[in-house]
Amino acid sequence: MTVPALRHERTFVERLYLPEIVKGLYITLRHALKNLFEQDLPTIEYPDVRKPMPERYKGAHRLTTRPDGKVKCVACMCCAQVCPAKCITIQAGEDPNDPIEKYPVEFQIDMLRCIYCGYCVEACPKDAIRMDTGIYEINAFTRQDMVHNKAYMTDLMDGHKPLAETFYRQQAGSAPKGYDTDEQRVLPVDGSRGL
Amino acid sequence: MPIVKINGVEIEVPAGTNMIDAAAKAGFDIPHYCYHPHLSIAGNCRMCTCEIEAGGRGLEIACNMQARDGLAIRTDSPQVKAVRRNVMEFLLKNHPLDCPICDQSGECRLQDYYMEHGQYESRLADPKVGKHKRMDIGDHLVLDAERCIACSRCVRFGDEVTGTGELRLFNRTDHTEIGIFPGERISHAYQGNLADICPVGAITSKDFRFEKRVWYLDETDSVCTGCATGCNIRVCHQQGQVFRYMPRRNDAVNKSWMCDHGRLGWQDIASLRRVLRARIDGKQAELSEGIRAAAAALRGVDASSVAFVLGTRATNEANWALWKVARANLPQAGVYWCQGNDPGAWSQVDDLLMDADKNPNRAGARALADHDAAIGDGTDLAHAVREGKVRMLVVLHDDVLGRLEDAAEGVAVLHLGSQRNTTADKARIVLPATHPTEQDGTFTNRAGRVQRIRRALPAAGDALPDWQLVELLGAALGKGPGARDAATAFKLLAGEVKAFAGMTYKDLGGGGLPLRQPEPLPSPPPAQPAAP
Amino acid sequence: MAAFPQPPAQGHGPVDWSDQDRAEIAELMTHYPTQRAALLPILWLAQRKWGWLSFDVMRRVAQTVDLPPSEVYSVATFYTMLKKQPTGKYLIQVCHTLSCKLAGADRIVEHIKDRLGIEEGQTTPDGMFTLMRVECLASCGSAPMMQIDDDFFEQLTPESIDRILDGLAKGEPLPLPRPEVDKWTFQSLES
Amino acid sequence: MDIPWVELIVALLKCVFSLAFVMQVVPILIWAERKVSAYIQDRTGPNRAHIGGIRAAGLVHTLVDVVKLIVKEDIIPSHVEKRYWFAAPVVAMSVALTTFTVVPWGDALTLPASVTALWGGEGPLSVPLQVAQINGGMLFILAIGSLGVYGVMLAGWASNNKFSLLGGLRASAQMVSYELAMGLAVVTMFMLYGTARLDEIAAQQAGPIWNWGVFGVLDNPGLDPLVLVGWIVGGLAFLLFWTSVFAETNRMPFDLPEGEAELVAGYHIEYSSLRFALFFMAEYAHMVVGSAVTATLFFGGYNIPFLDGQAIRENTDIILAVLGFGGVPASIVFAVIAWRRRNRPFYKALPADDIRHREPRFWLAVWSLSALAALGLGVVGLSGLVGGTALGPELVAFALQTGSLFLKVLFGTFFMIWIRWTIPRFRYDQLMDLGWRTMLPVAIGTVMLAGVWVIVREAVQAA
Repeated sequence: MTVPALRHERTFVERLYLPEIVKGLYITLRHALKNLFEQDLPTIEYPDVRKPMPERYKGAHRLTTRPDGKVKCVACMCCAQVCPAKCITIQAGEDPNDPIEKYPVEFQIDMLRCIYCGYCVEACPKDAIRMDTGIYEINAFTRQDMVHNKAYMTDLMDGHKPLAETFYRQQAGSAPKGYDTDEQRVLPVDGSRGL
Repeated sequence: MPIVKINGVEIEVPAGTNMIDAAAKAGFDIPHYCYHPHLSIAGNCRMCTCEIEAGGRGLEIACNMQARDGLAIRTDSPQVKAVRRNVMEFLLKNHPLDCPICDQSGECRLQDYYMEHGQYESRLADPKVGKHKRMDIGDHLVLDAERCIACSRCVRFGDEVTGTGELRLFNRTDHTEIGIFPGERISHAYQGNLADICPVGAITSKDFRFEKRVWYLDETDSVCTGCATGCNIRVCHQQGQVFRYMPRRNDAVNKSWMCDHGRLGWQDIASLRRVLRARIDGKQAELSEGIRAAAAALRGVDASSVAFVLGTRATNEANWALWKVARANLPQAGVYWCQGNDPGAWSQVDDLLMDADKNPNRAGARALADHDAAIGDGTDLAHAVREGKVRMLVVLHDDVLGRLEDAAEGVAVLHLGSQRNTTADKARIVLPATHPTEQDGTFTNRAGRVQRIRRALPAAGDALPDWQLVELLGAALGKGPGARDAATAFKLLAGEVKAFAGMTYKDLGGGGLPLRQPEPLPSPPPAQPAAP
Repeated sequence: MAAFPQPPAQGHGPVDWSDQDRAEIAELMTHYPTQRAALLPILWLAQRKWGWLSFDVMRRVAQTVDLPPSEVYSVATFYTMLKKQPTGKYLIQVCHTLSCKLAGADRIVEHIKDRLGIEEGQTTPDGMFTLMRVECLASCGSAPMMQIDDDFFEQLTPESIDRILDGLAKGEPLPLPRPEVDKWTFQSLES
Repeated sequence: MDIPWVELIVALLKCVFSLAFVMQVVPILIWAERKVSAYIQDRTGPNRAHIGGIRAAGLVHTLVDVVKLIVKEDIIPSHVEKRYWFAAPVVAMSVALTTFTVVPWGDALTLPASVTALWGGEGPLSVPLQVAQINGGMLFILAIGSLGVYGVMLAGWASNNKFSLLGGLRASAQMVSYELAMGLAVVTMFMLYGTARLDEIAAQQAGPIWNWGVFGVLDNPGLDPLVLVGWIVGGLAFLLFWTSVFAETNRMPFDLPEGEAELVAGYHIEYSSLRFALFFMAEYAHMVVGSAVTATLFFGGYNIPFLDGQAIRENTDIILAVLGFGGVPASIVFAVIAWRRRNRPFYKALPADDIRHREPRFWLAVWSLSALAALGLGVVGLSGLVGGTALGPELVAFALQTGSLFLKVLFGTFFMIWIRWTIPRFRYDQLMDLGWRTMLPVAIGTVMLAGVWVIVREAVQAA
């Protein structure tokens, strides 16, 4: 099916071109002056000012822990199975002293491959992996460093609160909604690998 | 033969056939836990309940129903489905929900049937009955009594197959618990089968424990090379790595069982004793150089002083190819087959599956020797060597020097094999061959059954399949047997050797075929009594 | 990996039959077509001889009937009358199934507990009594009732219990089971 | 003027001044380009780099840019035609700077005898504020300006790269095409002014605003229909000239030689580091010169409307006082604004020890000092100390007139930036179409109309 393109028949004034240019100039000047004097720009001055992330924002993955500090993960491989990017590598092991006998000896996510679909979180039967950290600055100087391992992803969890929340509160005074903000914690904000 | 009707499909089966098998033949899958084709009927899981339409009435369990004329059953009526749902609910009442850590998940009947027939809403109000978990009950087994559904398959296996009877159901009602007598251990050589037949994750294998989720595994049908029995197996592997061997049902050979020795045979594949590169005079070399050097060495000696030794661990195709190469290029050379036994570390023998002969293809090599009377046996070879007639030995997968010992001093050896042994270590030229899991071919078991092995893994190092290595050697000498692949080699072999006449890979299929002139080997040494 | 629970420390040690027992067993064997069938009476014999069925005893029984010990254990755990734990000199089993329950079995149990100062399943420190609550003992017509060792004591009242237990505590032999009320007329036999 | 070395030094000083005039505007323009485009597009623009916490609305970025361009690796591709490739940026830059030599930035500065006596001169010395007083000044601009195409062509050809070659081809065709209309527009103005000397053209536009070239250079305003004809002639000439300037400087909407979408970066694709910087600066230098020439031809050059050189010299003190006392409240307003900005959410979001917290205080100090300076200026004006001297009024006139030209240049360049972020790029055929089929006929018509009008005007004036 062909649809003829609607062509606007130009009037004489439009064909003169100059009045249209003036109109355009008026619009751009209006923006420029408004922004110059009002300084009310939608831009967020990112590293200094941070937008509060929505609660359901899928940030960096973390591994949740049980009260005794061990990871909840039991290396069932559901996440690795469901992952469309095949970025999760788990090596299972046996813990002889734990009634939950299976645990991940190593748990790696290749963040370069990850597409942040969140299927791993959905698939997890143990609520062991979450993407609720709100951390979106996932970067490193080497490919190896982009592979998050078990220790790193477990450390992202502090108590039962993602570090990201404290991070944002300190940075912008605006913790993501839904996190309680009573406890004050001081974190190094030196751009280190920690965050 | 009686004709039975299953879901309206008429099928003729031998009298007395179990209705689960009959239904399977008709294309209907009747879910079951306690029924096993090679164990007695217990009829305690009630999962295979079917509705009888004619030749009886009401609901009956299919496993305890024998085919008889006029019998008509239905496996998918609403009543049957309701029974299955209720049975599942009871079975799962005390079953723990630890599928994430259970090795069985992925091949668990409970999971499968639950998805198919389960009642998805739990009506359970009381706490589940706790039982013993994670018990070390044997060298290769872990028992989790909570996961048991009391099908008693393992109990029957202990009673009927090994006769040891360690496993029992203790206590009553919902406290019924599988276990062994405190202080005892399961120590027989067929433990792995207990893990296999357990329809749930109650008995799992220590060797496979937590290694891999089963759904990642690819499966290739093959044959165990641990002894001359030739148990049919499935090689479970992923990305070039084998994780386990599983027995494959072949009623003519191993039923559904295999011994633990064979089951752990995969551990050799990656062991340090593999030959991965060609070696010439102790120095590593390219494979092509090795083959050229081998051909040059063979041409450089008097043909009548060369002895070719067919291997009892090599495939039929390779043995045939070596015989052809010898005959075509060095007609004066002697060809021998060795009856030598190379038991290795595991010399256990019983009258169930484990044979005294640890070579998988002795019968195949012998079939060739029967075809060509000029092929001498091990005794002839020993004589020839001792008399100094042999200056050069071409050995295929065999430890000739290990048996001849000092007699072979000064004989140049050309060894084609996958594992290092005395011969390989002393050989002038070593050419790397693949492990049986890395090549196609056939083995002939002790009963003269020709069975296929299939390539499951990529070849390690420079190794080539046995037949191909021989083929290349022949080509370097001037005339190879002319096989493009293992299937062609077998076809040529079948066209030439009467014992294999007319066989093709397609005919062999999954279960293999007996040799055309069945000549059972002399029975193995008197069997030791089964392990207590 | 947790090992299978080893036999408890409490046991009989190596045990063996006496000649008299052997003769009795040999005689028992003749009653049945297979040795396996003789298992139950032999277990009964063993319990009478050694008081309860420790793993040592069960292993001995297994050797006697030439069965795997696991099978003996399996049978022993199936029957509640075969004791897998040591008990006091007198085993008091109070029925608490429907009829007895309605007739006040709970009260009976409470009374015994108070009197002996033990909980259900426990043995008095002097090793005299073990109290258990059991399912129906097939004497519904004379509820509430209890069984001490092999004897029934029916239509119990706290007073009758006190009387029985006092006697036993004093070292008197187990009294003959004697109903307190006529089974058919429901009239006190005392009067 | 009879002492040669004095003449030499004065000429040298004028050269340096003109060079500085152009070069100092370039970084400001680069900054303005970024900031204006940002505001037009509702962005913030550059604001990250800072010196000691002072970001100066992104001005520091320009400085950082300069440092970056200087220290970057100078990549010389192996496939370029080296001689011409090296020459191209130099040509582009020097052409841009040369054209400014004929633009006057003030009427003659008369050094009084007291000053000339310092080096033994006799009597007052009149210094024309123009590097080269050439008779055909405007023609010189046209001649040198068309050489600019060589820079682009050389770069495009010598880079040995299909993109740059296409860019160079486009640039040369475009410049040649638009030079026609530009020349004809200039011819129109020659007819109105009766001269090609830029200093004379500027001088003719002194006085009231309607003396500007864009209004047809008319001394006697009124409702005379002839005046309207003059406006049409001047306005058309201005439009033609200004459009051509866009084309000559390769600015939007005529920046097809660069054409990022299809040519990556056009003729300077292979250049990096300082060589690229030369092209980059040449473009802005062209803008400055184009604006300056336009201002001189059409907008009174250095003249302040209603305030010609003579008037400035006579009323120096009053002007100073007005400027000074006018500047005080303006500075105070700015100071207050600067101080209030410390409450912006941005500063609240910063950690307490961030050095950028200094910014509001810094600007408060700057504007306070500025207010003080303005106050001082006003007081000086009131005191009448400057007007009374011989040199004072001359310097004030120089400063005001140069500042006037500077402001006009800034507005011109701002307009160019403004246009760039408003109008999309032409298609090449549209560009040629506009040049040859619209601008050229209109330019010819304008010339003819101007001729008729000049004759009629003279006749009317004679009558």
